[in-house]
Amino acid sequence: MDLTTELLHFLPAIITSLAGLAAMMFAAYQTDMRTVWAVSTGAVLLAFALSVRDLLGDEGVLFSGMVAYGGSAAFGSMVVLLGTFFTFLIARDYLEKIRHHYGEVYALMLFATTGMIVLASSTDLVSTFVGLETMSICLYVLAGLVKEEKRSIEAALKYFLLGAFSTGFFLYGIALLYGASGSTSLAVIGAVTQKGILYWAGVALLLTGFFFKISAVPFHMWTPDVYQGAPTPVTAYMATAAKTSAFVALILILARGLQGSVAGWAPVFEIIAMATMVVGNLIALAQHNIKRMLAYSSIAHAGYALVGLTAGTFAGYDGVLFYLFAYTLMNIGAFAVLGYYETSGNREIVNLEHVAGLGFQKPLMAVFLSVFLFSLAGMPPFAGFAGKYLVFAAAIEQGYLWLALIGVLTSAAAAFYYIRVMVYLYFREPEMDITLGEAPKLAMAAVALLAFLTLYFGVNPGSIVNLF
Amino acid sequence: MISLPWFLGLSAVLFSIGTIGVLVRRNAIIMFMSVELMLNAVNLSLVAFSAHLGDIHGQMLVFFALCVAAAEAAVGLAIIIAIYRNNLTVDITKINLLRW
Amino acid sequence: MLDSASLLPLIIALPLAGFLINGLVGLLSETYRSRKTLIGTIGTTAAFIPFLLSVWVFLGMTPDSDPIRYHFLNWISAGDFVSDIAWRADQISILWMLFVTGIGSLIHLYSMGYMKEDEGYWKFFAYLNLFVFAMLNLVMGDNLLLLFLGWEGVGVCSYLLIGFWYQDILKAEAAKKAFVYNRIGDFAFLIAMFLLFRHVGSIQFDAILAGLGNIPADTAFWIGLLMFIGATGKSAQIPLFVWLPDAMAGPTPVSALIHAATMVTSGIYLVSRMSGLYALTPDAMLIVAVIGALTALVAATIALTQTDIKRVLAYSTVSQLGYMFLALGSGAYIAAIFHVITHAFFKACLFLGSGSVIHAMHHVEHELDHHGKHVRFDPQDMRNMGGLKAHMPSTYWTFLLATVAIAGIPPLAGFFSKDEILAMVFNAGATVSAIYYVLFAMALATAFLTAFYMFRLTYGTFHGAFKLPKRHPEAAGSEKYLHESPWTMTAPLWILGILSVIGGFMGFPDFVVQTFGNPDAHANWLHGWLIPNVSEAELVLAKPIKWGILLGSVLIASVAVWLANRTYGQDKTAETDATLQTRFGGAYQLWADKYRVDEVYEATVADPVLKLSDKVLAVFDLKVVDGLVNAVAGLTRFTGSLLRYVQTGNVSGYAFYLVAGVLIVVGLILF
Amino acid sequence: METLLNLTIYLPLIGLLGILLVRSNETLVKWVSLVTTLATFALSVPLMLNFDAANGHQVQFLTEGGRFVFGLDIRYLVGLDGLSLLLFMLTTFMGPIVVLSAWDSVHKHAAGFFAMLMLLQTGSLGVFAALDAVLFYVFFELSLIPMYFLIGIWGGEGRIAATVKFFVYTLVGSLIMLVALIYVGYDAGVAVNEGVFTSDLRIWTGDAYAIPLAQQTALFLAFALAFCIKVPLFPFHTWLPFAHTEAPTAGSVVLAAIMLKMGTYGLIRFCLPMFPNASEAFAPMMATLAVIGIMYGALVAMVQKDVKKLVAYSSVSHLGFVVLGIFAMNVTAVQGAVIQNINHGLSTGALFLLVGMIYDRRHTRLIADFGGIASVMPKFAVLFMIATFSSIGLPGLNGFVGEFLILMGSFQSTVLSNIWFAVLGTTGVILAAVYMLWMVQRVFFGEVTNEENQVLTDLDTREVGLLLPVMILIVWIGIYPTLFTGYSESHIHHTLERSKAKGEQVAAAARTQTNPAWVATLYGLNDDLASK
Repeated sequence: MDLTTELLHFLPAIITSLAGLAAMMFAAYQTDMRTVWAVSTGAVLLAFALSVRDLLGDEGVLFSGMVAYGGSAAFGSMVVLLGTFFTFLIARDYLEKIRHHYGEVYALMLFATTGMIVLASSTDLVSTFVGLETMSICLYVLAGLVKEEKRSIEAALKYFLLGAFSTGFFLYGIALLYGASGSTSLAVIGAVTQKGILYWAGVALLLTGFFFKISAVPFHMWTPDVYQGAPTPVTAYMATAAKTSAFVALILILARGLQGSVAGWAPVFEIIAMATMVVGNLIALAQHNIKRMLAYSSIAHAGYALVGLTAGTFAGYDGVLFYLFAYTLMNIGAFAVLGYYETSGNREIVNLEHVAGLGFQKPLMAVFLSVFLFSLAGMPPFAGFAGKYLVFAAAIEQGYLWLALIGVLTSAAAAFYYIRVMVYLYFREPEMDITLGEAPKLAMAAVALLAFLTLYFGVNPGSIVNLF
Repeated sequence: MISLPWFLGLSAVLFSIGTIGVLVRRNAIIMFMSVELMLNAVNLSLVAFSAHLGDIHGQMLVFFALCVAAAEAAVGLAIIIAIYRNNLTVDITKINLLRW
Repeated sequence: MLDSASLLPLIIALPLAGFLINGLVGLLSETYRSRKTLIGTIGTTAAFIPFLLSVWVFLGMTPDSDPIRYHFLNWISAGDFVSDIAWRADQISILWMLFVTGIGSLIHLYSMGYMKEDEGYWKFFAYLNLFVFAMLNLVMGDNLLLLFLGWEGVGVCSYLLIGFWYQDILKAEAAKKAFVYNRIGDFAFLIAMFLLFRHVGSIQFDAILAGLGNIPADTAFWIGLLMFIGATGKSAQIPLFVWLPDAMAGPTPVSALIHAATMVTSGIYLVSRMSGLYALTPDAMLIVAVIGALTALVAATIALTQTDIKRVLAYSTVSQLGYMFLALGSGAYIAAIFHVITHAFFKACLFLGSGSVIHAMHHVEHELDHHGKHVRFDPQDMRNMGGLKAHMPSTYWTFLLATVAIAGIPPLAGFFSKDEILAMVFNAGATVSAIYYVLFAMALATAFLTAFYMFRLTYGTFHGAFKLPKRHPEAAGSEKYLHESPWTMTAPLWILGILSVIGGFMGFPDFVVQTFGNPDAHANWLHGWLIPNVSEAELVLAKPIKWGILLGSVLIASVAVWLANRTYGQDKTAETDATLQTRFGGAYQLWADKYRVDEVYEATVADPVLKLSDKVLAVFDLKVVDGLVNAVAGLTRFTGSLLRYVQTGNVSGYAFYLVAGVLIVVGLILF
Repeated sequence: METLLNLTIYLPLIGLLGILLVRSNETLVKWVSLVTTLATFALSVPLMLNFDAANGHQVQFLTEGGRFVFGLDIRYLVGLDGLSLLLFMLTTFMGPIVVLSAWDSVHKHAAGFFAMLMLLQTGSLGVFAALDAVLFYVFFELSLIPMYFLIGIWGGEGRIAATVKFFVYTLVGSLIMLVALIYVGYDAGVAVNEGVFTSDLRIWTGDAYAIPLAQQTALFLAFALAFCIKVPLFPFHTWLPFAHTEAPTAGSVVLAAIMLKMGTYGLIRFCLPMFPNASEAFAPMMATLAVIGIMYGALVAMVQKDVKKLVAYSSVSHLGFVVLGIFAMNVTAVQGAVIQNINHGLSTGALFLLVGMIYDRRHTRLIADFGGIASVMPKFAVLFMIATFSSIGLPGLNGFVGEFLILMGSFQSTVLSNIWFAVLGTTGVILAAVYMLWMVQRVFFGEVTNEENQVLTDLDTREVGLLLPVMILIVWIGIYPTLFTGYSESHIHHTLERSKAKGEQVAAAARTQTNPAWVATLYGLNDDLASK
């Protein structure tokens, strides 16, 4: 395969990175940030289209096996770009409202996206590492975007310190694997026959790096704080795009590099998944700050996705991929509505008590929020249900009945805190007189579209699942 | 000629020192330094492996690691400065608005 | 020649039509409600035409003619259980059809006068028609389930009619009581039906008779017993008799029709229907007989002490029903049915008579009100009455006839039926078991008491002076307001009075004829009519014994009457009651308190159950059953609220957990 | 016909869109929803008429869609058979009545209210028509959402606690069922579907596929739990009284008439044919719970002070009858259960409607606040009496048919093999009379004590009109139930026969290999051997 075709396959990443540079330049010379926004959004849209085309095409590897194209890799990039796109849609008005509408934001997000694409399609630990770090470093900055806001910057610090810390283990894992297999290429690692202590230690440390990024218990501690502290669009971005790319990378590594040693790592996943589902949901029950509650819920969702991985079958991986897709849709949606509430109220809206009775003040937004929450709770006919169904099905097929059982029981508990939001939205009388401003057209459109997709892919999951 | 285990041992020791440093120190900057130490410990073993295997990828990865470390340093220090501006301290035990 | 079978649906349908017309139109239209004559006429005809039709059917039948059947539709069929809506007229049911519709229409006529002033007139007639409809289904049903439909149907009508004046909560209470006690009986009835179906595989009467062979003896006993328990509910026998006296809360025509003549005899109908089954199980029959005899005696003693004219009659009804069950228990189905019929005549007459009296007393009350004297008194209390004979002759004479009839003075109706029963009981003593001799004695005692308290009632009500002024001085001279009831009321009285005189001859004892005339003549028409259709016990007594029993019963009755005349005649009711009270002391008190049965039930069943539900179950439901559910939820949330405090917000803490995690993962994978 | 069926199911959704379009105009909203529900009913009638009752055991009007997800045999399968038809019809029948019942009583966010009713309608219809387990599950859950809002937004004082408990409680049950459902899907796939996951009920309940004893136990319990919570069977009933009491009239009616039936329907649809041995082994246990439910519900109802709560507890008692009938496992009893489903829907539905009407006037449901109503509201009293007599099982009205068949059947049942279930169940007949008539007496009879009741107006045309169809059916089923039982007869017959055969075949297979001790004892394999 000659370089040009390879570059063409790699176009999404290239576009985003170039767009990132462009955005930075614009931001330096342009005063009107909306154009910057427009350019970046356009770029993302283009990249998205290309990744879709890539998804429909064949599969293979590029750059002498550094990154893969097509198949789950393309799907990963597609979901990432989708997440980025919707983040942009909701970010603009939000940032304008809080007067932090810098072009750099888009530049950073685009760079992060590039990193994610690389990460989500890397078939070599080197590119995995590079992609992961590109993503992380940008996110550190984004988390601390509102640098006057104590919480925001605190979030940045925590994220940074722990992120860097975990990077250490991650890198160590790579090193050991390299030592054990003599290469960083997943293909080679997958072919390793004598698996010594180096190999297993390497695998373990490598996984811990991922567990951190996907915020699995007990590597999850940073998540609630960072999600709560970061500006809502950034949170949405981290919770969806970042997590998706990490998961996809993990899937690539498991499928291509570690499929042979399923027996070795499956038990770990089983335990971690169990812990993640239980802890995430139980603590979420006790939250009153909606954003923090969603943070814990995102931990729980990582747990459900891990159930799919535990199965260690391709059915499981596919299930997880769909789950990530659905999760991206509904979670960005939820955060979008949340961001709208935060910025459009005549006083701050962060806790459950604040949204009491708002359901009838802006009916449409509330209805959409309900859709996302029901979907997150895994109620049919929304995408969340299909996702849960696929991962549990994969697990049960492999005989992980107990895991599935704990999964459903915890999601019953989860249903409680999701519907509690609606209890406040609709059933309670308003406690403090809060009036909501008009919803920004753009965000509104984004939310409506997300709600529709959540419903559509809930009713007809096949339309996407059958692609991979 | 020093054999591979010595290098690995050294890097493991350094890595552990770094880890412990992160765990026990309260000053954000020191913690960050410890992280750097961990990264470099890993670099050491990477180089050792690479030399042992006679394979270039390891050293290539080291360069990436160094760049990443540098970038992290830049971002990290910036964040720490911002923290100091806000809280007039970099003692991370004092920085816990976000919890529970 | 009209085909009788096609008449059956008509007989059923007409009362239903009457109910629907009066009920629906009355419910919807104010004006219709005021058209009382129209309503009454519709109601009465709806009962009277079926009577004529029944007569027609009856004329078309012979003692050994096959049952006339009409299949209306396939009612319930599920799996191997099938039950149709099909009616039959056979030698047994035709008798009930005749007097249900006959007496029914008389009472409709009576009610046109009695209920004249009531604004619920339309409702009343609707209910009466509905009752006739249900009662006809009961007796004409071709299978147990349709019988049960009628069985419950009459129960509902009695519920509605007892509680007719529902504004009075006590009357409503009495209605509910009646229904619930009936339901207890129905419970047993249902179980009996299940058992029967289990062994016979059908609930159609002929199929049952055919399949009796498949029933093991002990099961037969249980079925018989359970059915009898069902009967005790409807026919107010021990232990379920307590509802009937309270049922007197209903308008008097209702008491006459439902609670004296027809509904309460459906128990006897059921048992005689199942006579084939009871033939298999002497034990069950003995129980029936014992319960019957006991009820007869107990109720009679209570009747002796009551002062409410209708309650006396109510207890007398219970007692007479006991008599009938005693007969059934002795295998004297024919005698029982005979007594059902005669009793229907004279007891209906008595009730209507009492109704006429109450009507008059009410009138007095109104007149007094009208003249500005507001005297409140119980118009049913015989202590306020006396001397009415002068003012309401028709009522008096008919009442007297009925009293003589029930007292068992020849040649009136009651005498023949009662005598036949006594003979059969004695016969059972001779053939089945000596216990029946005891029951025979109890029966004689009851006969004595019956005659006694009935004349007490008659004397207290009609003879002597009008006592109201004595008890309520301001009511002085109120007797001038007393007057005879309108013809609509007296006509039925006379008809029934005459029937209670001549009614007995349908069962004129054979042996009497045989003694004086042709030795194998058959005077007992009823016997001839029914004998092919019930498994009647053989009467083996020698002629002298029969004569002895006959004369004995006459003697006892006459003594009782003479005694009553001596003690209660000439206005000595109150004194005699007092002397009796002193004479019998505790026993008398017990009778006056109706043996405190209600209180006992209250204390042993009703209260405990209510307490259990209220204090235990309802609490258990909220605290324990629901409590567990809440506990699970609460525990989950509590754990969550604890776990969240792991999240201290301190980075080094987080780092520590992270490292711990790393160690765990490494450990898990390596070892 | 297929299209007609689908149209019937989804028409309410179209109506929902219509409602959203005119949401600002309340009257228009009402009319749209009324027309929609009426049309739904009208569409469903031809289905009933064209249904071939003789072959009620075969699925009719079947729509067979493609796979939802590649690699899993989850299809869009809807159709009707003898079992589902009646409940399907009941749902469409209640639709307009429910809408009318809310006509004058709901003004707050009317559009939302009626929209939720429409959604509920589609959900319920889907549950009964679905022939694919996953599809069934989807509709099963979907119907929770609108009910959650109906109670939560338009409910009474304690609505929030009530609706949350209702939602989470039923969700727990159905989620556990989901796990079992997926397991069966793969198991069946491996067994009879070239290893492809399948949730086609025709395959699941077919003769080719049988589940070994050990698995049957767990799976049966998982399914039964979900359905018993929904029914609700003692001791899972505690959500019901709260939900019923707090729900708005329309909500309680749908809850009683339709949603509870999903549970009993599921028991017949899934448990009997799929887990014959387990059903048989656990029949005594289920019957015990059912009988406890019958008596317990009645006794607790006896002491309720709130009319609605009383009716709610009476539901516990009535549905106890249904479950008893199902696990008697003979045609008579199961037929009784099927018809009793309908009866309970009608009589209890009617009672809730009536309670709602008096509540609209007096804004209280406490028995103590009433008394002597009969003299003020004669029409109301008459209709209430009919509903009462129907609910206490008076022969000639519908209630009796069901109860009688159930008791008769369970008395003859060889599976229960003990007459005491039926005997104790029959006590419910007495208790029902006690608590209902006592309530009637305190509400309707006696003097009008409370002068607030003096001024009550009797039912208007709308109210009488919406009750009349129910009353007609109450009498109709009472006199000619054969028309209705005829639809389900052959289906029940086949289900029971086939499951019996399947059960024997499974047991026979089990005897050839060694089983864990508990399996042997639970399914009496050893004593069978001993007897052989």
